[in-house]
Amino acid sequence: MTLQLVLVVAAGLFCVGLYGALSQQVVVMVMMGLELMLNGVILAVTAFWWFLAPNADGQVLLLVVIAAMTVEMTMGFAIATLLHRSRGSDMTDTATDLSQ
Amino acid sequence: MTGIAAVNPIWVLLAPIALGLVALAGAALNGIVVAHAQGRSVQSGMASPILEIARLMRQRRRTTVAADVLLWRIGCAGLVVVALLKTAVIPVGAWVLADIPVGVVWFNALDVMVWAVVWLIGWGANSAHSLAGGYRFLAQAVSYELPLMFALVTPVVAAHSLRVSDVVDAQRELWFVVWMPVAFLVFCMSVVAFSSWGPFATAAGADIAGGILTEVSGVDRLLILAGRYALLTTGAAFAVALFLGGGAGPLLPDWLWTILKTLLLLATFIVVSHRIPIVRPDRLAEVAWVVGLPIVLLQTLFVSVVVAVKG
Amino acid sequence: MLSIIIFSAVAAIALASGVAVFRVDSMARATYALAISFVAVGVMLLMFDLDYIGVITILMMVMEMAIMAIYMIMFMGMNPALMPMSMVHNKRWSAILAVGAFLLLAGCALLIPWPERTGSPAVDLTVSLGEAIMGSKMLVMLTVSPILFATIVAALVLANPRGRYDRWGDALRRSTPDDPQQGGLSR
Amino acid sequence: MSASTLGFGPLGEVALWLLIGLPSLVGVALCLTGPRLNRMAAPVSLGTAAAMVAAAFVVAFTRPAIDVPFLAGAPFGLAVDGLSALIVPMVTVVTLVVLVFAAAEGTQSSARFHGLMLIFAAAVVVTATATTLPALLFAWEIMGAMSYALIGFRWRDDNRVSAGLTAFITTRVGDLGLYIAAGAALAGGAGLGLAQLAEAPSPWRDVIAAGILMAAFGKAAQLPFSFWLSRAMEGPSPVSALLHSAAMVAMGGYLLLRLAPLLAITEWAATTAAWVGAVTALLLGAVAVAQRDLKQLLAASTAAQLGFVMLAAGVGSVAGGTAHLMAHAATKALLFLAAGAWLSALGTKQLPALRGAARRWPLVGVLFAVGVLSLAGIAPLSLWATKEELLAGALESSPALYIVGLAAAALSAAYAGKALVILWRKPLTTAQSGYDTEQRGTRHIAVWQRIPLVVLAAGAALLGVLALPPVGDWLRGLLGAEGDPRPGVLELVGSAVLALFVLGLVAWKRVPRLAWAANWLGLERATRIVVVDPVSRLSQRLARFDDVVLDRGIQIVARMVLRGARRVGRSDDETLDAAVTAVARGGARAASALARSDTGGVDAAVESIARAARRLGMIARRPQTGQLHEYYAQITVVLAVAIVLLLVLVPVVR
Repeated sequence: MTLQLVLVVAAGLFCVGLYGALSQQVVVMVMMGLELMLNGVILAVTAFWWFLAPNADGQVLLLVVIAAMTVEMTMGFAIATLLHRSRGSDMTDTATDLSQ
Repeated sequence: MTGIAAVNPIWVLLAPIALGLVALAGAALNGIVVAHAQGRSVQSGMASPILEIARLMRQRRRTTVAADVLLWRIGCAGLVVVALLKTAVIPVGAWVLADIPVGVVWFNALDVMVWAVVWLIGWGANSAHSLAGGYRFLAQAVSYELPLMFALVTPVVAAHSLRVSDVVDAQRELWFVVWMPVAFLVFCMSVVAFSSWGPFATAAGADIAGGILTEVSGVDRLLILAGRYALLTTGAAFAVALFLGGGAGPLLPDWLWTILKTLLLLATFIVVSHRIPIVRPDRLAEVAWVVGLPIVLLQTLFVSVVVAVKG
Repeated sequence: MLSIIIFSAVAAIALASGVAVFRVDSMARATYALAISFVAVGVMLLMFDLDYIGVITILMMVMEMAIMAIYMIMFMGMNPALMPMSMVHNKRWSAILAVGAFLLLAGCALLIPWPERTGSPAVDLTVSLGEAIMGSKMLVMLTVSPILFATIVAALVLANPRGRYDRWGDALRRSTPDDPQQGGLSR
Repeated sequence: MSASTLGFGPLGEVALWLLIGLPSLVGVALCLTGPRLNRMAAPVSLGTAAAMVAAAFVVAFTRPAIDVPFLAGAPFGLAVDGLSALIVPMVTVVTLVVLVFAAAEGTQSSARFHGLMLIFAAAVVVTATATTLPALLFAWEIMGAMSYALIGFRWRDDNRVSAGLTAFITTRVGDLGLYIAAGAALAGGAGLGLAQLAEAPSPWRDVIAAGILMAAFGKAAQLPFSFWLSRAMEGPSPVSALLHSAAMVAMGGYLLLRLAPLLAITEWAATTAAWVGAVTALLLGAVAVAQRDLKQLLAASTAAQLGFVMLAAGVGSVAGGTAHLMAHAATKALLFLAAGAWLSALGTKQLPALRGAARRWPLVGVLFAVGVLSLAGIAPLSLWATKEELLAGALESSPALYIVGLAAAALSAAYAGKALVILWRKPLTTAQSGYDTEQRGTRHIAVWQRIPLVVLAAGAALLGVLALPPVGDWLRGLLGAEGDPRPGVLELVGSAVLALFVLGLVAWKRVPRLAWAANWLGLERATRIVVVDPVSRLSQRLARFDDVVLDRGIQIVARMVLRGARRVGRSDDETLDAAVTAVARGGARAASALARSDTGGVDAAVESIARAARRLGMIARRPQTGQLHEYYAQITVVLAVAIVLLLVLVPVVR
């Protein structure tokens, strides 16, 4: 097991997630793409921690990534629920408020 | 020094048999209780699980239109697999299959697997009643999971370790049930809840035509029913390790004590659960979050303070 | 050598189920494919001796995916009948960008001369994590916890259609709240 | 300190923790439980306040000191020394008395009210005992926030909330000074202890002093921050009595008294403090004379009286300043509570409408008179003596300061006399018509509303002993200020006579109407014009700039290019074509060929340029689609470019 191998796997996970986040129309599917990207990030952080500087503090970063995922997930579901309630739609294409 | 050692991996083969026997004993007791209530003879009740196994083994699978067969099968087999994986970290007397350093978290992670598995059973059949059962289970799960987590954390805090054998060792002088009764009760209720049993069996409730069990038949049904008993059994065994001093006891060898205590707790679950009315998940949610969670947090706080003061 | 084989197998599972998330036709399958991908990454973390974080990742993510499945079905209203679905836009550009990003990242991973390893992992990584959280990195957790709390509150505010004025009346004087569904404490 | 060696240590420390912890815990609990505990709130909070008084006296005698690690190099230090041993009991007693009054008066949502008051009281105690800047900042912020919440207590009225906001933002601007001071103290390297601030090296020390002055002026409503106190009067009367006379505003003065050594060592700061205090005393005295609203009059007088405290801190007369602060706290709390009692009974605080109110409730009237006479500086009452003591310090450092101070004292006699005379004059028969203009009056003042007034009136009458020989010497010893100048007999008698004279003048003749001062010198308007409006206008401009220039600019450019292209095309048609026709006379084939080349070449080229420019404009606008996935894609591309640039540039730069 080498750093390069793990990083390539992490990059693969990240980019599969990126494809999903870019191509999916449904909010929840976009969130799944984002989750997959963060999955890759977790793996990459672990790899850097293990192969470059395996001290105690590095693990905290992993916890922070997991916490970030939780926050992303919670807010995503809340906003999706709000969108669904107010527009009756869960497509990102219909939510273009940001273009104003 | 820890008195508990991991055993030869060969014993992995024995673990399912032991789990099955204890679970069968639980099922037999349940049969007896039901038979007693219906005025039938004790023998017929005791034999009922065996007969049921035989019946279900021979039964043909019922199929539904456009079922998601892959996920359905995974769900049906999942409960038993989860229970078996749980036995890996449960010490029986001085032996444990895999004494991993984060045994308690392992147990917790497998609890969460049950969420997925039960929902998949409900989903796979493509039937409204069974899907409602799956949803009910998840609604119940978000209620019991957090109190359960803190109930698990409490003995861990007192033992300074996530390793189950360390938790057992830490109870040499005083069983944890004595000074963390709230955590013990919450844990027991959660065990009953994640086994979808007794008052928490709304996922398979009769009011929705059997819920997750509506469409399953034959071996699938057998696996689910067996899985529920197995989960109940592993839960009882884990409670013995976490709160009831593991194999500690006079005269008898400690593996026997573990099994005796497990059987006793299992019997309590089965008998008491028959005497409590069913709790609707939507009602449980408020009780669990507003009363259960603060109480168990106070319990954890109390234990933490005691541990901190003792040093 | 064995570890490389095991790792590669788990990595293959993680990647394959990751791809499956966007290839399968059923929401439930997509969600649980993602769960499998997470479990595989959790197993990889276990291979790096990260017992606690690995198991916690599996725990959290299975839980999240179980909840996510609910939202999937709630919003998309699909039956399990394996409806063929294609809810994508911009497929070609997404693929190009993703492949481009992969090439860039993988190129960086392979071509950058990474420095030598400094230090060695603690004997008990769980204990060292606990000590880091309660010691030098306490501020991190002190920051994370209010953020998580704020997230809970914000999510409830966003998602809850009924505020306290709906429940307790305009003057907040009602003795029992006007809920469509009574809670267990009948408050 | 010295007392802790006597064996009082643990008791004192426990009492200090109790003094801070109990009210904050009870306060937070009351705030959190909400309307359900309204009925329980008053007894609970009174019990807590009584316990605070007991604990305050214990700490005043035992003098504990606490040091808790807080930030690296800056512990959270609390200690009770001579100054805080006086201030802390004073604050707790006033708190108790005010809470008794408030409980008797009865407020809506009393759980929230008492909770906020208790949290505030805890914050004041921390402020008064803080020995390090972090502790001070912490409590200072809580005081500000509680002041906001209490002024806007009746949050259904927009004007009250906006008054709270005005107070909060104005004092916050001043609070920035404290942060500046903390930053400078860190930079100076002398440490964040309050006692160490004076040891900071020179340029930093000046920054610290400036920041401290700013914070103190803001909290104590000195010029130019005074106007927030006027708006703050929209809060409930007990709030005015506690926050805006005895506690929060007083903390501004307290801060300077505590840091008097720092001011003395940077001479300009002492001079500034003295002069700002003196000028505030003078101008806000005039403002008070001009007010027609009793609470506004009292508010202006508060700012003016704190001006005296600032003056004392500036000239180093710490004993005089402290005595004045305490006597003023009792006096002003009394006056605000009396005003509040009339407000709740008669529903008005307008002076004309209150004419004769003192006769209707003689006890309250007499107590009010005691307070007002003390404010006026009438001879045996408290403020007379304390003012004279601090003015003696002013006389020593600069006669000009003394004269301004004396003038301000005369003005205070004038506004005090004005209030006194109106309230005791015979009521008009049409008095009823002025009532109930602000709220529905109850026509009743409860017994428990009167008793606090008695306590405070005793304080207002007797606290003058703090500035007179036997007790005054003890006070000076307590504060380590034995060397402060004492007022001569001539000055004491002179000022008493001056006060009596002004009072008599006011009673005999009508007070002149100072129209220029009635609106608080227009400070709020000035702030709005000078600070608030420009800032908000600037931000609106920036927002519009973004909309108009960045967004539409591209479109406009595209349109202009298009128009220009059309015009060029047209002129080209007219001139070149004409020329071509002329040439065509020479040779029709050449002409037609040229014409063809023209439309196919030059014209087309120009039009294609225009089209391209238009397309570019559209492209430039396209990224802003509101489509989430497209934003993601843009982010991805930008990040990828950034990574590539980093990878390429870093080696090149190296």
